Amino acid sequence: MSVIDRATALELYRVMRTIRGFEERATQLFGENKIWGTIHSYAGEEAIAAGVCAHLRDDDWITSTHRGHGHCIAKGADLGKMFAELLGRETGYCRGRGGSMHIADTSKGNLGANGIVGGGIPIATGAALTAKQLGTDQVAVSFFGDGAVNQGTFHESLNLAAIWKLPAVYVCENNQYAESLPVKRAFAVEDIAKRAEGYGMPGMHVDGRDVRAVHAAAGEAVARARAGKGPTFIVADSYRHEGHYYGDPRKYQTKDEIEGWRKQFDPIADARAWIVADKVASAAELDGIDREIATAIDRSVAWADQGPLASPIKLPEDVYASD
Amino acid sequence: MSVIDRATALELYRVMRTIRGFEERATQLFGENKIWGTIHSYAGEEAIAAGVCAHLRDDDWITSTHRGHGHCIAKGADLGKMFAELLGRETGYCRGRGGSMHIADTSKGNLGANGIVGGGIPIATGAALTAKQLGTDQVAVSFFGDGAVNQGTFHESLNLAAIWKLPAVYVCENNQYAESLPVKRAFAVEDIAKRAEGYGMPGMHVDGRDVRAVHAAAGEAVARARAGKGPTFIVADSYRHEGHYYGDPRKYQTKDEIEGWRKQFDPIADARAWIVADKVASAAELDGIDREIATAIDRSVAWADQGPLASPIKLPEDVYASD
Amino acid sequence: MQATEARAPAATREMFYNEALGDALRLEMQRDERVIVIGEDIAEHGGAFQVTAGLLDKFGPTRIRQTPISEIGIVGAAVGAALTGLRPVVELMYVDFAGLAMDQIVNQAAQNRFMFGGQARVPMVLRTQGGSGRGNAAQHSKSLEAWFAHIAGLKLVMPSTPADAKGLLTAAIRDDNPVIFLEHKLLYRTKGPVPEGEHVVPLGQADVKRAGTDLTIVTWSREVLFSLDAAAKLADEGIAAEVVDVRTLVPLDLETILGSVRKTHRLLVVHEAIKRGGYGAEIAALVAEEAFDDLDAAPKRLAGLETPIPYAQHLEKSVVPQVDDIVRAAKELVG
Amino acid sequence: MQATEARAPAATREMFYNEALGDALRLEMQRDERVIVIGEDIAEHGGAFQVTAGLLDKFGPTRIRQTPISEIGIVGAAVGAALTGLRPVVELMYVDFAGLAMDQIVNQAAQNRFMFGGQARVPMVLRTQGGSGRGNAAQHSKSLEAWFAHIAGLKLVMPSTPADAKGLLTAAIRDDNPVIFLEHKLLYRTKGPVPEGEHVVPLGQADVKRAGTDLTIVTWSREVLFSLDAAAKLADEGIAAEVVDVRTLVPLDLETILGSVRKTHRLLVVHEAIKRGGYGAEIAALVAEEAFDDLDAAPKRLAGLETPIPYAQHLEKSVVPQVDDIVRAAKELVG
Ligand SMILES: Cc1ncc(C[n+]2csc(CCOP(=O)(O)OP(=O)(O)O)c2C)c(N)n1
Ligand SMILES: Cc1ncc(C[n+]2csc(CCOP(=O)(O)OP(=O)(O)O)c2C)c(N)n1
Ligand SMILES: [Mg+2]
Ligand SMILES: [Mg+2]
Repeated sequence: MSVIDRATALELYRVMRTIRGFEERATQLFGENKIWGTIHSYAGEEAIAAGVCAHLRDDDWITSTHRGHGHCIAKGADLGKMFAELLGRETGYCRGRGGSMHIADTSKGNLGANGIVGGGIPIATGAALTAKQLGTDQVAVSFFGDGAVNQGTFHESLNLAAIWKLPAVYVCENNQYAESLPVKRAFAVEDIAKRAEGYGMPGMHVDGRDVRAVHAAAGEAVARARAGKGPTFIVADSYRHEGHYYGDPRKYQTKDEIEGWRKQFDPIADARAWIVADKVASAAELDGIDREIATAIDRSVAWADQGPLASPIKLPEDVYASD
Repeated sequence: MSVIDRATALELYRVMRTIRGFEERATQLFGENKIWGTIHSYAGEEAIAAGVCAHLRDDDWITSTHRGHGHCIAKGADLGKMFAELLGRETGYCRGRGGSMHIADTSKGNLGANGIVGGGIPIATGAALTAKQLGTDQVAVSFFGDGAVNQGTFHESLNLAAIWKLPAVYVCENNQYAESLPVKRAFAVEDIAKRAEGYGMPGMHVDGRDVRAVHAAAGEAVARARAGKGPTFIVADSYRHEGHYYGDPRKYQTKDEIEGWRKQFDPIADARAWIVADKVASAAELDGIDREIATAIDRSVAWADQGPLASPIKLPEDVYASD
Repeated sequence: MQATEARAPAATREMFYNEALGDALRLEMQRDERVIVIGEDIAEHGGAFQVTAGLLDKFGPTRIRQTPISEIGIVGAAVGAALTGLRPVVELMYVDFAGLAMDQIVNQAAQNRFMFGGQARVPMVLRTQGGSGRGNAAQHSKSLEAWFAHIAGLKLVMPSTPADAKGLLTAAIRDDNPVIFLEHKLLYRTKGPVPEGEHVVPLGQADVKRAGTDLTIVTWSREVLFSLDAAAKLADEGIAAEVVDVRTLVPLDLETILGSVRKTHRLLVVHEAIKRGGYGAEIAALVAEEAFDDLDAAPKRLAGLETPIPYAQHLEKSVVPQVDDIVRAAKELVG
Repeated sequence: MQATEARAPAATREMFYNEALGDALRLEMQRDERVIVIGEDIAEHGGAFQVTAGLLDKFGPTRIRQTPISEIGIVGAAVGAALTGLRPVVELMYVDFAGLAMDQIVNQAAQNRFMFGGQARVPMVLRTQGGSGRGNAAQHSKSLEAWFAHIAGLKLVMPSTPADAKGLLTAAIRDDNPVIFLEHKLLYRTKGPVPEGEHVVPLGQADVKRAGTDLTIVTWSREVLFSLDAAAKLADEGIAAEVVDVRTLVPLDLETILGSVRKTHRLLVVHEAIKRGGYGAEIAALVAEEAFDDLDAAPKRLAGLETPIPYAQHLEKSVVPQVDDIVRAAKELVG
């Protein structure tokens, strides 16, 4: 495992903590009926978005999923505009048209959350094609869940990227479930990363709880892509702390399983532990970061909350681009 | 390689020879403008359909492709009704509604040729599900080309069959091309059969020129399926003697390539050679079979040709089944 | 013709729309072991809208067959199963995902029988749900009935009440053709009396949900409820609207529609799907063709705006006909 | 309004429809290096209908990017490429295969801009072809324009002549929105004069291909040629039919249609797609809504029968409007 310097370690911690804080606040707002629709919490999976996006520039691209807040934050989004979107404000990233499942931030290369499982995979592939075609060294990363791996889009995209040697990284967040379906019932193969071989591309399998492991693997994959050596498939094992969506009765899980995993599987607690143990930073410093984040979230929500409601007046004009 | 008894050897030879004869005659009729639409010749690939279908009962199912005449014949279809279909007659398998790309013979378990590349793969999977659900020992075989392997349907179907342990056999006829695209440009993986591992199912790779090799591999796979041990993926290397379709200018191939392969790759000439060399039967006996087949084809065409043209009158009534 | 139930059932019970659907599934699965349900999250979770709740315990995991997220694989497997002797009912979680499976729905399920010259039957039901109103935004809120209506070989059902939901689903399962069965996400928690035990509403019969003389509102799915509310408001203003719930879009009960228009001389078609190319165009065009001389005013359509469905609640409502929009349109038509 | 070409080109040359399309591709690829073509068999083979013939030699295999048979992967890659700076033109071999890729077309390409609150543009063209007449049977002969017309966020073009094909494809490539460009397999080998060099026909302008006073025939794609033939026959019998080629179905040039109907007072919509839920319903409904009092007869539609397209030549013709069918329908309407 590559050694992570202090700045990187703290940045990874900060990103993970921000994601967790965002999800906690979003969940709270949802519970207060201030958020409409559906939200899917990324809590528990923060190490993946943080570890991967640490290698990306603003002009690199990502595609995200229905569980997209984490990727969005890790790619540098503004928290206020994210909250504003959830609250249906004109000041939100999508001016209230998209909501949680469609937040995009093209200024930072985020090509959008996606409500279609597997829908972002070919789109990232196309972004990688752009980089290759225009001769830039940009990279495209697609995040998706274990469930998406059994979509045809996964298959067709990985093959295209392999034969065209595209600068793409495919990141499967294996959080053990696709809604109520446990991953064991969705696959007859033990190691999902094995599928990479069938496309003639390297497959990597990492512990998605350990941000250092994710960071190391993604570093290799992104470097490979940037150097024109082609795509990589990474499977990061993980666990979602919450239900599939806010309000999920989780009939498909036992209390024991949930509690056991939650405790055992917390990338932020883990990161805190090694940062302090390895003397990268003190607990007090981390507490300071936590407080800064809490303040930033409070401010972001306050800002979002005072934004004007999204205007319905020009909806039909938003459909087509004009010259 | 399992030893093939005389009856089986002669039956395999007969099926292959019949397919070749059918294709030659169909090609001729097409050249005479008697056949409408498009036809795709199976010449050169006969060993695959023959070798696989030899293990199937009438109540086992197959799904076929746009290049479907061979599978249809190997599954026991009536040549007259096939020709009648190509000629647009009411006496054809599909009463002139389907044509070459949609010939089905449900009485023999042939669920149809299919004009959608990869379209038959989930259908065969569903047929296998029926067998499993109703507790029969029927087997479903899906034939498809190398091109179909990069369709999402391939991926989703093989995964479903693997997790459900369905009695299915997936047979990829790798004839080196998908229309004008050489297989080398469609895959970054050397051995297509490797994809099986990603689904947790056995993959087999056979020489599709050698009907004994196909017969042996298919025997294993069908037995496995019938015994409830789950699906198998077989890749059979092959070569199509003709262009993709009748009239293909084959701009993507050189004359040398075509002539070289055609000579080198003839499963029927090969079978003749070992049948005679191993003294399974004499050349004269085989000549006799050839003559019988020629006569049967003549008779079939004559029968087909005297059938009435398909009637347009009741077309709208053919759309929905009534009770 | 008016709705004529196949049998007059003895007793009714108040049920939610999703319970009524579950009831139909349960009864048909009991009646015929070839009926199976295939889909995502239909087992322990009971389906995204709780239609299959309880069925796993009753019928076990082979008949309530939960799948990975493989829409075209699942629908294709259902086609293959239907061709070979099962009667599968597929649950596609959102109609918006149909775009992943249209090939199997259209090129295979709908056409197999015809292409094979009558050699096959494809007795399957594709249950799914559409519509806006829950803040699920553009990829989970569409109304796509127009796609299916345009395909030869499919039947198309869109029930608006719990009783119709049960009766039509029963008929759909017993039908030997592929039937697209479109529910609405905001109808699942509506309640109404539902006949107990076997209840069949034949496909192809519209239902006059409210009689009237001044204009005919032809509608389906959730807009039936909106139209009934609108008709009540209109009645207060002395306008008697007749509300025709088409229930099955294919086959369409054109007689009932024409009969109503010949009485009221005014047609308003209301649907949630966007207007351009919506099925309302077909109905308006048919009425214009078949009853031109009976019309006292131009046939009118009230339908969704030409935009994807936006997320925010107030935006969402602004692009889809609401009760007051129907009232307004009706008054314009009559006035 | 009538067709107004953006520039008046100096010279014309006789070209086949497929050559004219290839000409537009070549010129746009020369003009803008972001334009690439993606699809099956488009390289050495030159495309299933020889539209891209010669382009591989000119632009090489990265800009003429031949793909495996992965429709949703290809279309999705085009969406991603369009979002990030290329202007891809996808060739989907048959519109019948759209069912494999509809998710990317509808949920992604058409909606991304709207869902992202205007943050994105998706400048891509999906070229494909449909229609019957070559014995390709039910999975290779459909006319599916109604599916695309119903989706907010897509534009939809169906040229009938070589000149329109070139001019509209040029406009489509330059458009910043996803444009569905539907060709017809039997038009590729039709010939006509085509302006040399740059030629742009703006989207959203119908073209009156023949003027007349007795009825308006609104049509598109191959049926334009049939309608013109029918109009010539009708003229022999003293009936002056005006033939309006809509050219772009979305955006629709309703003014030109209404203008014509206000003159002729009679509307016949002709298309090859099946009638039920076809785009003809939209046009008939719009005309009935907007020009009810101008109509002297019920608006009429002549369209495909509600069956999949059969294989045999005589069957195929029997389910799709032919010249004599149009003549008959026009006479009924006028008589
Ligand atoms: C194509 C498609 N099918 C089904 C759904 C419904 N759905 C939303 S999320 C989800 C589960 C996704 O599982 P996974 O990919 O593992 O992501 P996770 O939710 O675990 O992060 C499903 C089935 C969908 N949105 N899109
Ligand atoms: C979904 C789909 N895409 C494209 C086509 C056009 N097409 C017909 S056959 C073919 C090539 C098929 O290649 P392969 O699967 O290897 O079969 P082969 O023709 O070599 O037997 C293509 C691209 C089609 N019929 N269906
Ligand atoms: Mg998951
Ligand atoms: Mg091939």
